[in-house]
Amino acid sequence: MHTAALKAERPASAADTPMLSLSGVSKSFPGVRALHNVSLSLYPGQVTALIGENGAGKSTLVKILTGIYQPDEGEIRIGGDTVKLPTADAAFRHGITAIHQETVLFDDLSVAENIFLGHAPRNRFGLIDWRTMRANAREVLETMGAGHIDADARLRDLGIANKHLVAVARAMSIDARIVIMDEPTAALSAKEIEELFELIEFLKSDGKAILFISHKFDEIYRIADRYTVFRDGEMVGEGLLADKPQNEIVRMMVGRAVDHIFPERQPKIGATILSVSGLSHPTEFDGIGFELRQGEILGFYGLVGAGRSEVMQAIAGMTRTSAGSIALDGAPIAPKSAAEAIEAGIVYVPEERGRQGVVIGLPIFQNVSLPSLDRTSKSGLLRLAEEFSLARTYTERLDLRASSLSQDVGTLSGGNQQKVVIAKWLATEPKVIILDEPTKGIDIGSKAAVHGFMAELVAQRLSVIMVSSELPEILGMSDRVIVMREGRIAAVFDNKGLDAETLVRAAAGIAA
Amino acid sequence: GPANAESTKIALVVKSLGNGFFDAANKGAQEAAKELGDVEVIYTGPTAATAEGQIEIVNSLIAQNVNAIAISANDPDALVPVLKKAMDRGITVISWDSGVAPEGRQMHLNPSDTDLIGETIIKLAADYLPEGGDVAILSASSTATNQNAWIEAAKKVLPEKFPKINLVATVYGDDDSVKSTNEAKGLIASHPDLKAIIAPTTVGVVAAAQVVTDQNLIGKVNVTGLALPSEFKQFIDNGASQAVALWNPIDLGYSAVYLAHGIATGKAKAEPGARLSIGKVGEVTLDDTNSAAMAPPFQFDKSNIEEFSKIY
Amino acid sequence: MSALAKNRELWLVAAIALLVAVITLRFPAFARPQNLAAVFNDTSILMILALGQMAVILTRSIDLSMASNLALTGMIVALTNANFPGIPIPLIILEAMAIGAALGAFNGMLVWKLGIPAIVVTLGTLTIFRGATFVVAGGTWVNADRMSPAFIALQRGEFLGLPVLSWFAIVAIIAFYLVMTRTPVGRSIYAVGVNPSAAVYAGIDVGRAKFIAFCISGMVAGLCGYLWVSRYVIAATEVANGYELNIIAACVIGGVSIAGGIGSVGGAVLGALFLGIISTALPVINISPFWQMAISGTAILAAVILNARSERKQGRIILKKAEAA
Amino acid sequence: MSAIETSAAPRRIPDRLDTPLKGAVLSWEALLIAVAVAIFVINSLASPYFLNAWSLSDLTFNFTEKGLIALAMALLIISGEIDLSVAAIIALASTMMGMALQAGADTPMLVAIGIGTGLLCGAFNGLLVTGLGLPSIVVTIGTMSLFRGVAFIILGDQAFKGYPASFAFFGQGYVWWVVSFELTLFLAAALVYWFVLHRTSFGRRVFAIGNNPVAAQFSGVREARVKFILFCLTGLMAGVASVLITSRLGSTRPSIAQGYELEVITMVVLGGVSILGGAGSIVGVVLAALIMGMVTFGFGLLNVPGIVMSIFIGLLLILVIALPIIWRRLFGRRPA
Ligand SMILES: Nc1ncnc2c1ncn2[C@@H]1O[C@H](COP(=O)(O)OP(=O)(O)OP(=O)(O)O)[C@@H](O)[C@H]1O
Ligand SMILES: Nc1ncnc2c1ncn2[C@@H]1O[C@H](COP(=O)(O)OP(=O)(O)OP(=O)(O)O)[C@@H](O)[C@H]1O
Ligand SMILES: [Mg+2]
Ligand SMILES: [Mg+2]
Repeated sequence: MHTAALKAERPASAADTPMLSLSGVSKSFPGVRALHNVSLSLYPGQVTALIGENGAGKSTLVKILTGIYQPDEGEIRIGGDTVKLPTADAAFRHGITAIHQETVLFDDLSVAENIFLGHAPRNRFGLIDWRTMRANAREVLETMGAGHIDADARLRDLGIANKHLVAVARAMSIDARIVIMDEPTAALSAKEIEELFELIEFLKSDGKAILFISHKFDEIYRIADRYTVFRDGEMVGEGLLADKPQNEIVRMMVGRAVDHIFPERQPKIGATILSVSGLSHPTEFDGIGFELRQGEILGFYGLVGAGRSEVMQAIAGMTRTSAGSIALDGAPIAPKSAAEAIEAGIVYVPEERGRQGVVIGLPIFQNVSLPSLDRTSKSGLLRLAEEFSLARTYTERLDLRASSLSQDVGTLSGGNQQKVVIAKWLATEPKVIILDEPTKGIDIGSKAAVHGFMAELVAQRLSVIMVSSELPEILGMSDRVIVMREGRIAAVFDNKGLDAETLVRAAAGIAA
Repeated sequence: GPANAESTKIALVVKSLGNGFFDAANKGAQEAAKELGDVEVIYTGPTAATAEGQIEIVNSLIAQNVNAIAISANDPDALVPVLKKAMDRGITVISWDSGVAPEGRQMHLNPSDTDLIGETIIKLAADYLPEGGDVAILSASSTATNQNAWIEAAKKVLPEKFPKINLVATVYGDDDSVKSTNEAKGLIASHPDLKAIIAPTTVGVVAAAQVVTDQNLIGKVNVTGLALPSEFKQFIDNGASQAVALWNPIDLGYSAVYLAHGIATGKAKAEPGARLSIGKVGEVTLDDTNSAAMAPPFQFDKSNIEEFSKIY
Repeated sequence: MSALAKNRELWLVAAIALLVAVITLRFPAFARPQNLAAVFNDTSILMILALGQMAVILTRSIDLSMASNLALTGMIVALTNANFPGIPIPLIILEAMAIGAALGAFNGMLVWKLGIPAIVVTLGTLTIFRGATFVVAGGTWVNADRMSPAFIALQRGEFLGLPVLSWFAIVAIIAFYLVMTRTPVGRSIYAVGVNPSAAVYAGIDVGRAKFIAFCISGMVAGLCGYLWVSRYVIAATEVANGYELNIIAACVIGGVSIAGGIGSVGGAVLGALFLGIISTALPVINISPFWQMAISGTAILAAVILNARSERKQGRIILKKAEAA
Repeated sequence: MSAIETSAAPRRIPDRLDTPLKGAVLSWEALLIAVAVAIFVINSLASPYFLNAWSLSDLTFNFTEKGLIALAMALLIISGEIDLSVAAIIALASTMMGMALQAGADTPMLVAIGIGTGLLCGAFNGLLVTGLGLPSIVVTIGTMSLFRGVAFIILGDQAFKGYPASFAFFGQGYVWWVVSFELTLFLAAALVYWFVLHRTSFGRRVFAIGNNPVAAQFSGVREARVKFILFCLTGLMAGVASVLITSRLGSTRPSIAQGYELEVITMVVLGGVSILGGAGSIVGVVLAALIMGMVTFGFGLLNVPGIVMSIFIGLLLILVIALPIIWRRLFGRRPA
């Protein structure tokens, strides 16, 4: 209806017929329904923002549009024709290009080739013309304002932000009608974000249809013309952005008022349990010092790549440090491996669930007992009964949904895998638990369970460090918040009346 | 013993299958079987010339209750235990061509007299070197019993009988064409005055002759040694070699089976001094290690290679 | 480390120069151009094989069956030649490449369509192909007198002062260089090895790229089957037995990463040359041949350690200052 | 499953769904047992000499030595590494025993030196792989040449022989009737390795490392240490095999046990151990050893050349791996 209302104000043009439209699309993974009967339209010369919580299905949709995944059902139409996109190549040929959420690039290839792989310029013998390719690469980078990136450099030698710019350049190098950007700004600095926006404006004026995914509302309101909101894999609303205030969109996203998610708790904070001072690493972080008190949840906020994970991994024995000291309960410790840290009572629940967290191929109970094997076994001999009871105790507390404890952990949904991961480290009965992005990629229900469980843990006098990039989570759960920027501590806040803006400014290094 | 009412089963175990010399020996073995009647020859061997491979084969022959095993061994010592086991189970064991240590067999049939072979291989080179000069030996594998014995014998006769011949090196080509080729090239490169390469092995001699041909050294370096006429004819023809020698592998295979049959059926007894008949080939006398030698090596040159290359 | 020091090929060239220098000290004639050309010629087959193996290793696979493929194809073409001496040699060469490629395609299909790890597939075909060599020849062998003169003579002929065999290697090097650096197929082989999941995003079919790499290695092994049997004028079951590990060793010394994605035509060629020089030089300088194996083992280990050092992943460098320092 | 669900009483998750029996029937081991039985029956029908106590006893010599190494190699491959140098270790260990023999060592000393050399070689591999973080496949291609190369340097064209009579027992002796010492040792070792892999926390860690080395490390598994131990064990077993082979051959040549490494690996893979790591069982490896022994011996009884047998082994390897995959393609995954 509102579109109709606006129509009158605009000259009738191609902009009113979608360049790409998608309807009735569903996609399931074993145990997860990622998308259910969603629709989406992209218009030439307009930016459509796709909004939704983590795990709402945004990236899955992007992968369907770029030929990586095949939808279980549904229809994709480009310029009125129904199309099939069986491979990434087919998507290119239909003029669809994307900057994916994870940088999917080639570390050992040059920047130029990363940009042009698959559509490199050829000479008249059909051979790849490297000279032209390099020149074109420089040109693309230049127009994006990323001329500082050497087209001949090996990608491995670039920082994360520059890699991301290369990914953007790759998308730009394809002369596409439809440009998709899945959280393109997550790893970029303020200046680079500005340049990206200029680029988007340019693409808009060029008549391209753009899908823009971001969790940052300021960006969305700045650049987007339309919005589409996904919740739990369903499309729950769309329209022109100018009509919609932010709080309405948030309500659509979450399906209920935001502040009800986090458990009410009465923190009883005790004496210092962990103190870290002057912790440094040759290249990743420098002079990290803080104290964690008993029964406290200490939030670590920062932009992606700020070095929080590195610091936590150093505390938990995985990374060597060059200077600094750690004391647990007043006694200095210097764990040289995760095994030693676990023995001392510090556990690290890693952020990359698939790579660092679960051992796919082993059943749930064996995953849970892995760090506690010395306790469940007797002089090196396994005792299955002990393992099962340990696994049951912790997984049931987290309300794990599984058909049996002998099920391969790889067959669980993401959220349930995350519960197994948390259960596994809790089972070691630690004094300090470090949770790195504990709710990354898990559904709302599971999120609430994890948050509830964190509250329970601190109520039992455990101490928690929570690394998170999600502002609501940081604000909703932490007693204190430490903000990191570029490997250093930028600010420390008491979470009393703390607001999001202060945190974001500290993280980005913008003076208040 | 495993004597049975049916035919006598004799296994002819060779160093490796797919080797021309042994295939010719098998021809002779089949002839002997036909002649003796009621004899079944099992021609077998590993694909790669290893002792381990031969041991597995001997084990399966023991299980098949063969009456006799006649083996050309890849290793004189490693086969002893398993051959002893075969003898313990009543199987007649003889070695031929490449021998087994005395405790691992009842007798050994040398294709020819070791000293004689040693002398012949040097003589083959010396005959065409009236002025004398440098020669080198390209042998088979460093563990080959027969080659090592011949080389020993050759070195012994050098100072007295061939004072002008100067043996500059002994290298091993492992009966592998590539290795033999590399070694032959190495010899030529590192000994610029080399006049002859002596290869007492059918694989090595072909490789060396090919190298001499390829490097246009025909007339400068003479290749000689032990060669199968059928494999070597072209190098006599093209002049890379003046003459080579060999015994008759067909006769050798024939004799091995004939002797094995005699001992297995009790017609002959393997003991020092015994004279044993080998049918149409003649007879041999066992020495105090129960070894016997057949005819002196036969020489092939331009005059007769054509004729023999059609036979073996 | 400067860019120069990071360049693996330059390191290898330096190592080879050093090796040649050391050999020349003991045997002055070694460094003569004719001799070096002869070494190159002797190493031609290994170089060509190493290039084929490189294509497979780049895709994170491995081809253990190359030497057996070589033996089987060599046997078939030798039998063809023995039975039909009239068939022109260029056709024989085409036959060799086609049979080799077909055998490679068999490996490739199992890897692509069934997703069986390459090492398992080729461990199986390693014995199958060699057994088939024995079977097709009925347990016999083909030697010089059964091969036609042209069959033997081709690679020994000279062209512009170099033996034709060397020209085979040179053409193979140029062809591989063009394919690997200048064609989409070559680049997709690299891309698949560097990051298979990113390759999917770039529209590359990972399985198909592996399949193509196996076809290439098979084709090359087939070609070398002809070259081998005509060079050593013998086709037998045992031909090139165990050679697969030499081929892989040449790649490894040449800096081809067993983890895929890293390796260059120049590196593979130099790696093969390094091994070739060792095996041809040792007999020449009167080092006991019994030392050869230990020396090449040490060379492989040294190469792996050096490559790993230059390959070591750098930290992500979050600290700006540290970067400058 | 719906996303938001207020959790009341936590539900109870059963330990297992399948009864152990059902799992066993559908397992890899069951497939191997079927193959083994089939080969046994075919052998019995094809050759009148097969079903005989001594034949069956001789048969075991075809796999016991390689099988001993395969036990340790299975653990190593499950952990995601590989050792191509085992045959070379046999050669070097045998050479060391020969040297010790020349120096007048007695039988216990010889055994200690053989096993000790194996252990040291394994430790050397382990150090290069875990200490320097190098890929094991290339490291062991290098040490394969190095170890055997050292044996060649020491021995050249010579052989060591004249091992004492008491030394012969290991490779040629019988414990009881037709039961050889080698077979007894293999079965005992299989039991030990089964126990270690399937019943100890060490074995569990091996599986965890093979499935996900990073996650295992994060979970407090000392990956490098476990892998180092596995390389040592593999070297040790190669040392044990070296004692047996040297005793069985009664002599040492540097070319001993040529090509064994690929046969050992074939055995392990045929036994259902994933070459990519993370899965496998000792029962499978023992069955695979038995199958390979029966195939080679059975063909041997029919005087089929070894090279033709190897075609069969190669096909068996590919088929046994491919069949379950094709089966799954055709009939789809069984619902969990
Ligand atoms: N390959 C996969 N296998 C199984 N489940 C998957 C797979 N890919 C995505 N999912 C699941 O599908 C759901 C939607 O994921 P998707 O990545 O699309 O979310 P998103 O909206 O992009 O989230 P975010 O904002 O965190 O990027 C999640 O529950 C996720 O765990
Ligand atoms: N130079 C880089 N190249 C590739 N990936 C990088 C690079 N820098 C950072 N990353 C990736 O970005 C993510 C975050 O980096 P890191 O863990 O150091 O920062 P963080 O502050 O802990 O961020 P997060 O909020 O993700 O925990 C990781 O997944 C890391 O692998
Ligand atoms: Mg996403
Ligand atoms: Mg992080």
